[in-house]
Amino acid sequence: MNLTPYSKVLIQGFSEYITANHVAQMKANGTNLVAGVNPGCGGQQIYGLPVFDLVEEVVEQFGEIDTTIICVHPYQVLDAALEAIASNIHQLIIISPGVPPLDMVELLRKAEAKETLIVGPNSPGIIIPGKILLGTQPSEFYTPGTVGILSRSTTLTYEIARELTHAGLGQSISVSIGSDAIVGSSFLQWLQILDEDEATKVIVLVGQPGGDREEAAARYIAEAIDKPVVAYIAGTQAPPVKHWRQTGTLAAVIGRDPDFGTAKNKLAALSFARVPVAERPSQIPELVKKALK
Amino acid sequence: MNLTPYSKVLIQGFSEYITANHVAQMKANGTNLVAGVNPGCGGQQIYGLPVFDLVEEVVEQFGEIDTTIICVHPYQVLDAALEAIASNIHQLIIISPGVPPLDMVELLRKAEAKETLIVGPNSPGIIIPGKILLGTQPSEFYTPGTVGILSRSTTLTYEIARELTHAGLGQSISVSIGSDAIVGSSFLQWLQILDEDEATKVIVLVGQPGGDREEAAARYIAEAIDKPVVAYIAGTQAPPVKHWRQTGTLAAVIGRDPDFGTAKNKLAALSFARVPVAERPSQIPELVKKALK
Amino acid sequence: MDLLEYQVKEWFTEIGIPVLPSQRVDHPTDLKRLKINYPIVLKSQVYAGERAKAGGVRFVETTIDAIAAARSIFNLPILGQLPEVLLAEAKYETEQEFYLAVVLDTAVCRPVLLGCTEADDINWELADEKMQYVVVEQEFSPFYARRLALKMGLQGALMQSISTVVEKMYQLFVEKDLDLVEINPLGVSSSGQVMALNGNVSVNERAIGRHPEIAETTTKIVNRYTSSETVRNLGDWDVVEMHGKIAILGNGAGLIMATLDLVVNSGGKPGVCLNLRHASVTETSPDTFKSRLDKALRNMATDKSIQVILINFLGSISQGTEVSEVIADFVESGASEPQSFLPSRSNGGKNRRENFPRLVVRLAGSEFDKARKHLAALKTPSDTSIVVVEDLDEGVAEAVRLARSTAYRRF
Amino acid sequence: MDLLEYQVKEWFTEIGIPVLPSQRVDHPTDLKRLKINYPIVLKSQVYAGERAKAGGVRFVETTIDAIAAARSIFNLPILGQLPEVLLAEAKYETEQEFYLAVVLDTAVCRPVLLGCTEADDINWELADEKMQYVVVEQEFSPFYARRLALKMGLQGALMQSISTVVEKMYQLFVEKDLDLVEINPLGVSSSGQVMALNGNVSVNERAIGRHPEIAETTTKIVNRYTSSETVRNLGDWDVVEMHGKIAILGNGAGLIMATLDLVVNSGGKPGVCLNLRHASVTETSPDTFKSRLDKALRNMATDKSIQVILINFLGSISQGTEVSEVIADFVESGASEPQSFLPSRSNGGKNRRENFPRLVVRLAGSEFDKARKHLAALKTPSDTSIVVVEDLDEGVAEAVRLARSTAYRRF
Repeated sequence: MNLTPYSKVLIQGFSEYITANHVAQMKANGTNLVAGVNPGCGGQQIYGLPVFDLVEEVVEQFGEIDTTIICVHPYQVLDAALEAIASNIHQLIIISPGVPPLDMVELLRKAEAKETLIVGPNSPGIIIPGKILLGTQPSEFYTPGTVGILSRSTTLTYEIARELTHAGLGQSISVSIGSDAIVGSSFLQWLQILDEDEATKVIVLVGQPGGDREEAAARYIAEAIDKPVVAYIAGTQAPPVKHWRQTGTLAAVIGRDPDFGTAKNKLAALSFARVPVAERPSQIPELVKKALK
Repeated sequence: MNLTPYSKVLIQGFSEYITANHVAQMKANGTNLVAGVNPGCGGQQIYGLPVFDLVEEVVEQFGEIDTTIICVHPYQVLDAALEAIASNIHQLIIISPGVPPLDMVELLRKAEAKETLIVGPNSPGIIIPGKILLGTQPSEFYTPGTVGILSRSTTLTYEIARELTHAGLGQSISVSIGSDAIVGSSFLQWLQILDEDEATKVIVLVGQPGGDREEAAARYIAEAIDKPVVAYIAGTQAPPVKHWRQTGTLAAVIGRDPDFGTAKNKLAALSFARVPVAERPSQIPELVKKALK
Repeated sequence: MDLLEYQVKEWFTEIGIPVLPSQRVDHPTDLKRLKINYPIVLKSQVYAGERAKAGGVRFVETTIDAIAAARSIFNLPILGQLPEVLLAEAKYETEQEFYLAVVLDTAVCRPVLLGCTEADDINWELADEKMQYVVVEQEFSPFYARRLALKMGLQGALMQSISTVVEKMYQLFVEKDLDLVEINPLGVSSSGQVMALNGNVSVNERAIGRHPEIAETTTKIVNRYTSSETVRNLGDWDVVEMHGKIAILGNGAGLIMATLDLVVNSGGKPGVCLNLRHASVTETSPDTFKSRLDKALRNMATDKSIQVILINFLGSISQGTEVSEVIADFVESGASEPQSFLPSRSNGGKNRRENFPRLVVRLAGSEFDKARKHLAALKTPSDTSIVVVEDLDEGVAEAVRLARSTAYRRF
Repeated sequence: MDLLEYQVKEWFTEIGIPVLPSQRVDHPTDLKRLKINYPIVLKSQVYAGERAKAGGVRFVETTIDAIAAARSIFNLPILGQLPEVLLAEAKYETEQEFYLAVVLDTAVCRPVLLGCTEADDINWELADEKMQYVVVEQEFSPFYARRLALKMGLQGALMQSISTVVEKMYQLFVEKDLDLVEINPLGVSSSGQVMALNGNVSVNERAIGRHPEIAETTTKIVNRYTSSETVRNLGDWDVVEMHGKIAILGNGAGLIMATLDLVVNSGGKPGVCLNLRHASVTETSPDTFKSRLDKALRNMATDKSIQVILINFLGSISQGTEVSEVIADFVESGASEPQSFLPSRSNGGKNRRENFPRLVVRLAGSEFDKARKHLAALKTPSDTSIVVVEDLDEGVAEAVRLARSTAYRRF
């Protein structure tokens, strides 16, 4: 992970997933945005950034790029990501939602072989309040501090940051791994990173129905995480999704556990791992304070 | 390269490209053939070898395999090779001719990423006389010695070995990189290996029309090879192939050199690199003896 | 999004998976022009897995019997669905029946091959013992399929013919961007010939945009699980369908669910919950946040059970500043032109003003500073003001209070 | 193996590369049923690149002119080929013309994208300065195509439309296992619209076996470069066609070429040189070494210019021990049943014995020990013995000597 303010950052694609405001916020938060890539627009300026047709042109002009923020059309994400990897960029944050899952499978095979970190797709990215913003997280809800937020939602993540900030609890980092069915980095990877991160004293894990990421995280917390963790799961009252296939994992097929993917299942796993769970976002600061004692 | 008699060797596929005689010869020459893989024939014995359905079953039973000799139908070579790579086999010798070139492109991309040596396709493999035979080279024409033969032909390679043996010149190794348009290992790689090989005192390079492998080898010999090299190019009197496309390399397209791929071109390159060239196979021993002085 | 059996079998044929000779039957009299030899089996083309038990599958030996059976199947609803089409298929003598599938596993982020030497009535409780699987770690190659067949305990020619079928299933899976392709059962005859007797295919909805040929097949299927017209009108939007009085609109699925939980936990009953997302996802609906908000509000207003609309927006919306305009337009058009958003169900003469839902708008973030002021000043057609708050708990409490206290009933 | 322009354009259409409306013309009168508007261009469907200069391309404005032009093109041989088909195509106004290609580079073992902003009359001597290329190092992704378009100096919308065409060319290249796909020229109109005006496709011969649809198209093409019937009868075998008296048969291309060189350098003239290989390569011809040897011998015996057949086998042949049997059969059938291997050209009454070619057989390796003895004892129909040797130089010397000394002429 290279998340220092000096690391060089690129934006690929200027679709509706990223606005002038997002770009301005990134700059205001210390991100060293050097350029944008938008095929066919080489030579233009977009949101104050010089725009190129190819990633390799940016590398040629500015030297090695650390992180790229991908906002192209979902069907072009695979191409943009492969282009970034071919230009030796090792951190990819994919903002675009709705990438076809088999494109992600192909990308992840490649990324694993090339030791590339993929955050997203359908992720607002990463913020280290006061230091760097990689993505579209609204910095106004954040303030520097010691709480690490780990989530796969977008606005729900901001909601929780806002509650923490209002309660006087700043954040060391906030990461959303993305809310698509298949995403790059996992809760497990980030739990490990936050466990080792000196600035982080307590971790808030935010979950929602679908898949079994929260269950896997709960098991990992019990086994390997030393720092205190507080959780919140949205959707405890939501009706179950109708088809197991929509959450399509092997566990959902074999065994066909009727509770697979439900908030209920996630709450049970967290309880088993002795992770305190907030009933509502506004209850999180209270639990965090308790954990910090 | 692991070419010791103790290294474990597997055969994938029992097509017409490999006979009982070939298998017997390999065994007689010290090759540690442990098993064969032929899907659908698991549990049988072929040519005295236990046969399995999958490569991974062989690895499970015999431990890590060093080399596999692939003799499946040309259209199944890619699958067999990927299966071998997935089972961590790092030396693949492909006997089968006629593999579709785009399958080879795919395989080579994978092999490069996994640091796997591919010899062939359309290659009779490697022999170190008296030590190991990996492939279908007929050992009767060989005798241990200090001449390294490097070729992309099959029977022409044996012809030259036979001439050397008759002249009392034994061989340290003989490798045919394969006569298909796209092959794995190159003359350059093998020139380097033979240059470093202590048993080899002189290298005989055997070429034929098509492509520009011999030209590249000539340049490399002039630049980087310390040991003496003697060459022979077949096809100096053969009519030129009609289409540059059949030799389809970039050099053949750009520039469209009318001599591209011809024996004439190869002879010129070797002459430029001051490599002595034999006029006929039977003249090679004479040149080798001169080089050894 | 699932296909019907006869569509699945058309795909199987194209890709080379063996299926029996069959014929689509749109009307019982089609059976008079049958090109398959009797005995045949007639199958109701519905999405329910239980159709055989429900009587949707019948074996017949003559044309007369076939027509009678077809008439009864056309009139037999299965899990609420009446078939539009039947499939007439040759009969097949099987010695064994297998289950085969390729499914995308979102936990390992890879496709998984599944196989079992039991089929049809798989006891899924015990399936983890009998079901074999292979994760397709790297690019697929046929050896993954052989690995599955061997794990299933097969050998020799049968091992190879099963792995060939799995290969073709995988090819279909990738070509068509599927979430699932399943053969259940795969029949094996006494001579070892294999035949896909029934199959399921689930198309990934996000990839349909790049498969025009599939988009055509599936347009009919989209709405089959929704009961309310309001939800149907929203097409492939991100909707949770519930039946309470409080509709919820938000940007982001997690936030919508958190809001829904809060409403329930505060004693309220959520109605339709709609995610307007942050931006448009698919090319097939090139819309904007603004247009989605407008459409959503007008749709909800047609649902008479909705008494309160709770809007919860926070963070970055590309057209954040225009949110208040859209809401203002909605409120004004409700006041002046009641017909405009009630095209079909309006009962003309009534005074719509009293039936206008109450609005609770929670807006968090500096982007909404102007919008908050603007909205707080508006009046709805029923002459009530719009409740504008910044805090989520407060917004939920207001919505629940309003839903409880609304004395009127909307008609 | 190359396709004709009209076949190439069918493929372009399928894959989505823009081509002009066109129609295949099998006969001049087809032009009466033309569905394209005049003016049109009529193009001879031959394999020669130079057909425009040779008069094989004509612009016409009316049906009468078109029919007359078609008649003359149908009768105009270009590089020895008469067209079986013409292509009638709409006319297109271009502002610029580009060259685009995807070719398999056997030196770097990768496909290469090629592009040039000149077309048609590319000066290939200077092309390495103007021709741009991109090696497709890893799996193709559209950014490789954009890289080419940028290298060609294009930008904006034109850069994107060119890269889209290259993407589709690459897709075709992979789907059909091609060695080359070329658009020359690609026309660009004043509005920036692109159009493939002419195209070449070269199919890889080794991959045809897995493309049944291509195999059909190409069966006609196989033999177009061969002039002798003997060679044509051998279909897609590994043949070098020369016109001397000494036919060469061997196992392995390199060895055949070495033998050919030796024959020439010893003052002999090689005739057909045929590689029997070691084993069968393609599924389309599931034959054995033995059957290939048999067929080759019988074919060569029909070629009256061949006076000596020099057979050179060494090393491992799966059916090595049967080589002498096949040769013996050949010799015997020549003696007793002259018709058997001369089906069409035999002039019945003649005594074939005198016309039987001399045989020099070089067999090296212990595998052939038995064969050597067996063959040395045989007599050919012309009552001469078969020369059997172990050494290559000796075999060549014998063959050259025999070709020189044969007093008879075969008829």
